[in-house]
Amino acid sequence: MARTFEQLRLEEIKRDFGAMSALKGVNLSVRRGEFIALLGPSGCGKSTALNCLAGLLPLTGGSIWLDGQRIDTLRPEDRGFGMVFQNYALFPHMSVRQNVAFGLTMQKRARAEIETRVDKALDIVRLRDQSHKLPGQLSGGQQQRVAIARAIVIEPRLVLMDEPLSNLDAKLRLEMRSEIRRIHNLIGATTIYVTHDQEEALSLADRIVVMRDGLVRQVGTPEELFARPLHSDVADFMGYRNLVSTHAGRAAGDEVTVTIAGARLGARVVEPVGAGGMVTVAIRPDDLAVSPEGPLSVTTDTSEYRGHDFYCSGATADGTTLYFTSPRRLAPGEAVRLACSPDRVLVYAGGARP
Amino acid sequence: MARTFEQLRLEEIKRDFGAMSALKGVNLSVRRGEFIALLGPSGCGKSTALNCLAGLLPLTGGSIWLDGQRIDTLRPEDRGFGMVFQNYALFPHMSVRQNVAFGLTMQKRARAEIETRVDKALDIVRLRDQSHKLPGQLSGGQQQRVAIARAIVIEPRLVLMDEPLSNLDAKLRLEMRSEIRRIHNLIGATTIYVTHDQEEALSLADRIVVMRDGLVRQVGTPEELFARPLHSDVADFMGYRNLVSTHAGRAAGDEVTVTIAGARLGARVVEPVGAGGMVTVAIRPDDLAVSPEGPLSVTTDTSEYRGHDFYCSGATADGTTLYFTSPRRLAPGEAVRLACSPDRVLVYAGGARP
Amino acid sequence: MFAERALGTRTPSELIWSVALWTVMGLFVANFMLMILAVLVNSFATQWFGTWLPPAFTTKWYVSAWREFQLDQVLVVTMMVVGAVVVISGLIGVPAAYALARRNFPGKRFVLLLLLLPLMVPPITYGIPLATVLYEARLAGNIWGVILANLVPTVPFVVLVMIPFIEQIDPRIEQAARLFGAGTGQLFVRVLVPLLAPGILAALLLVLVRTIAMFELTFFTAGPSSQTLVVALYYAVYAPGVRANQSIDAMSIIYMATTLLWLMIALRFVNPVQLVGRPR
Amino acid sequence: MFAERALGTRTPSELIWSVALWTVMGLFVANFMLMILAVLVNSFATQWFGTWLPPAFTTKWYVSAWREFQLDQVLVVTMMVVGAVVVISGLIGVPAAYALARRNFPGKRFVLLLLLLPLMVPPITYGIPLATVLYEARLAGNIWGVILANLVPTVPFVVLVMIPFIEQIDPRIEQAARLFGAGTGQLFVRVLVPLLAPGILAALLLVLVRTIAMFELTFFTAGPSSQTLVVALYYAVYAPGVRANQSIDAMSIIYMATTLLWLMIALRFVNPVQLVGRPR
Repeated sequence: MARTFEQLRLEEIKRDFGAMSALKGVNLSVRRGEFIALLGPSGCGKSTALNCLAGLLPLTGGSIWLDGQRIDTLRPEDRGFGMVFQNYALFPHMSVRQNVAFGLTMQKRARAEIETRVDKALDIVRLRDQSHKLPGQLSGGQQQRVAIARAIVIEPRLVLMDEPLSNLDAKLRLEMRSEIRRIHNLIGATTIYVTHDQEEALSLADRIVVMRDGLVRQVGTPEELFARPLHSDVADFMGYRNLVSTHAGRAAGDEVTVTIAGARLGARVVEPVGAGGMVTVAIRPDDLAVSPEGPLSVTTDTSEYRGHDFYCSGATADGTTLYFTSPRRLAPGEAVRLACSPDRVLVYAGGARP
Repeated sequence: MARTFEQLRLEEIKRDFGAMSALKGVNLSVRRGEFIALLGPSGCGKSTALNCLAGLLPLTGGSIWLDGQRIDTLRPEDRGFGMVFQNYALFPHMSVRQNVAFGLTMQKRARAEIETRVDKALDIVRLRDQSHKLPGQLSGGQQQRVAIARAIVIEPRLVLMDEPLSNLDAKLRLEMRSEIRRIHNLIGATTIYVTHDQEEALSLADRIVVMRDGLVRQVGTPEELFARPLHSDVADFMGYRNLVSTHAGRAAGDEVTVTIAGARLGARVVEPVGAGGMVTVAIRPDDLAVSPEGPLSVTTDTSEYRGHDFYCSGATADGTTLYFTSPRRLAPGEAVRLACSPDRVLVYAGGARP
Repeated sequence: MFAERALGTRTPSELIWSVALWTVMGLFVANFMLMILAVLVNSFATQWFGTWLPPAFTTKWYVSAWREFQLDQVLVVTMMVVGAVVVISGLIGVPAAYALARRNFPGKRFVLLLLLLPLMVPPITYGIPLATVLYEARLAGNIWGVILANLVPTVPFVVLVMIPFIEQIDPRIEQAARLFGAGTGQLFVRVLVPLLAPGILAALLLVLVRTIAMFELTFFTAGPSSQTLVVALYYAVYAPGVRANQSIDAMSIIYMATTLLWLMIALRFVNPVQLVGRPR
Repeated sequence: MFAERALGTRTPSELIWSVALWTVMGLFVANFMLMILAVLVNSFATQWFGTWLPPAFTTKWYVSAWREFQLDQVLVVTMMVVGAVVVISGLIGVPAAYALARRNFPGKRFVLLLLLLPLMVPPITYGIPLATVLYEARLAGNIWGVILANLVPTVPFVVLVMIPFIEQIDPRIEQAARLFGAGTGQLFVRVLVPLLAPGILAALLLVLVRTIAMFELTFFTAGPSSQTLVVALYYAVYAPGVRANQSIDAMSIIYMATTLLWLMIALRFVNPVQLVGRPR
């Protein structure tokens, strides 16, 4: 059985590549059994953090602890972690069964134990009947499942996943997403999952760690991140496509009034704002809807059918482009009014767009 | 100026590759100025149809007409169509300006006319300031815009687009989608757009042509296809993820009652069904919602956060997996009841899933 | 003969050009094959002057060539030289290629250029000074001298052939092996060597063919008892004394058959186009 | 000297192995360079016996080699032969490569194998029968014979080098050119030739180096007035009469410099690793 743990702690971990800092001091603590997503745009340091955890990259500062044991000085083969790579990284000359058995073979387990555990892992990923094929004979989704089986068969203390779904097509990605969460629930492992796709992170994770420029920007549950990103760059990344620089009025508690193209909107302060200072206002297109009485007036530009509604863009009188939704198709040039609940209008300090 | 036309007609066009038929007799008529999407899974013949239109593949049967002129016998260079390729297919050794000017240079236009028209095309795709770069120095989205400029600068009678967005990442794909529709509206060209992405087709097209196995399955507006696919395979492709085989009761007009896992649901007949015959019932996950009084009872399997709601899967008593939406997170194993408006439950003849 | 063309039907000028091209290529190939066939027929002919086929066939030229040039000893020497060259260049070349493929260091491109030199510079250029050095070190004139001289082009050859094979192995596969518990030894035995096997085989078979054919270096460094087949063939052609040309043709055939046999084996493992070049 | 390793720190046994490997490689390269340096120094030396450096330097060996071997005529012949071979193999090889790369037909792999034969089979094997055929056709013993014989390996070489360059051009680019109005002629002039230019240049430069260095075929087919540099070098070494070895070294240096100059130019256009091989 794998040794278990209560808490994984990253303490001020740093990683430089020459003059470039990929990680600038990251702190994080993970409880046993959690599913953590590291989310951020490419180059934010999320993959570097994962490679440091795996031991594939040495740290240049800080330390990593499993309860009382310091692990960042261990060689990768001594950490006992499982990893699922973006491009699967299966051994192309070994059968599915040999691939899955690799970790146990290296541990010099008895043949009978290896057989039993490999069978169980193949059952979990539903690939028992493909076990004698070579990886090259499998589809992308099946290869990904072999990679998962290879990672979980050693009953690792930690499962690391590096954008495991990014090489799959849209339909398969949805299916494998459910599959990964199902396996996580089934084996009760602790999982660290790297992705740049906010939908994936929202749907899979217990907690999301948003990273940017080698630093952690926000840690929270999917619901917290979706409804209340703490910074405007996190908001941008979480799908708040309307980001408008403007001046704020006087705040009363967390309520404030902002002016966009002459229209006054009630809003919620997320980052402290001085009265009259420059702010960034963030609104999701899905929250900004056509409403005859709405305060904002725009001229429609495009209108795209999405099934139940239309995703539209339009320009305000001062030229700001806004994205919004409409229940009916709008003609280009059509003037409409928009409204948004004050709870869904978030205000951040600083006027520059991220 | 390009010669214009009123109607493009494909009459029973066929294309065989050896023993394999890629197009089995396709009929279609397109009016000037329309934006037509050819939609279907890979291998359905949509790209073959586009290549036949362009003249890159000779027909093995049927004919193509522009009003009274038969064009399938013309060489590609004589058809005067513009085409945007999936991988851009820019000339890597020519600057952006030379790429865009290529078609006009081949037509031996005067230098001054070429300059003016190339400038105008570059303005339309917003790349005037990049005109002296080589394609290799541009991002994917910019290359795609050069390809579009190269196609529209010759003022083609028809613009053909072969999955132009499939090589771009998700965010850029959304932006270029709006861009393509904007350019279509601006220049008033007739556009035939091939894609396998139903969202793309829904949002861009005036009419969608759904193809399968070398045949046209349905032609209609995005709204028609979304709400009322005519066959169960089209429904599957349009996102009706719940496809259940069952027996139908007696139909009254287009109303019918179907039984799923013992629960009776009102439904609408789309394909004629005999009483008691096998049918396929199609429901979108977005239309199947948690409702305490609902007729269907399922045990929750997975529950994925999507932002405003949760995308869930669960199993009925007889083991059928259903996908549905819930406003709150459901715990694995939690029993819930589901309901769906009879208008959104579509019934097709035949019990086999497509 | 042609598969379907994508771009419509061909114009007459294209057709003429195409026919001309295939005719020239066909003549070229046919001429080359006929030439070899003539040698083959001649080597089995009793006599052959001005007729379409020789009046009678015999294997006596093979027997006489075998005796006259002591081909049994020559073949043994050839095998020993070639075997030693193949093994040694594999043992030095493969690890060196791994080091060069997986590490980046300043001057890597320069090292690659240096390795290319003995391959591209004709052996006759450096063969004479190399032989001089080896004679002074008392290493030439025997089989070791021949082996050492032949290693000069073959080791760089193995290195350069192996580098793309090694670069083709995804480093993530090595990382995965590490992560799942393999140390350096296990990594090599279980992952790298099996994955590189086709490349190693191809490189060594090509070294074998090249060494059989290497005339200049062997010629300069071989003594009377360390001649290989190709040197013996040369002496057969140019040594004083009158010989039937059938005897020489017989030796040519023995030599060509030896080379072709191994070449055919090598081609089972490597695509011909890939042996010659590829664009950047 | 090494860039950072991804997989943690190295163990002592890995360190030893690595040091040993680099030492062997270093010695190998150093030896090769020193050898060439010795020839270079000797060719400029008045005399050189047993000292670190010769007592005095002179260029007289170059002058005497030039006179004795009529190098002015030899160099002119070399240039004519090499120039003709380069141009002709380009004109035949590039279109043939285009046809082979863009069309699929039964037996394509067999044609590729046939083309590989003259490249892999050592020229000494087919040089003698080829010379015989050319003499009978009254084509040998003059410059045309030398050119024809040299085309036997160079045309297939150009074809095989060009195929991957052509395959690398996306057929969609050709289709786009068609669609936007280019006929076959315009397609070649405006699109294909500019895109293939680096490949054509690389292939022809390598043909040039190979032809300068091609000893066997030229040797068998050249008459007294059609000797190239490499054959003259051979005669300098083996022709009867006693000569100062400095004179031979001087010729070696002239020859090596000629080859290296072109080789260096070729390497500006092709990656050394890609010239040797690539995996399937």
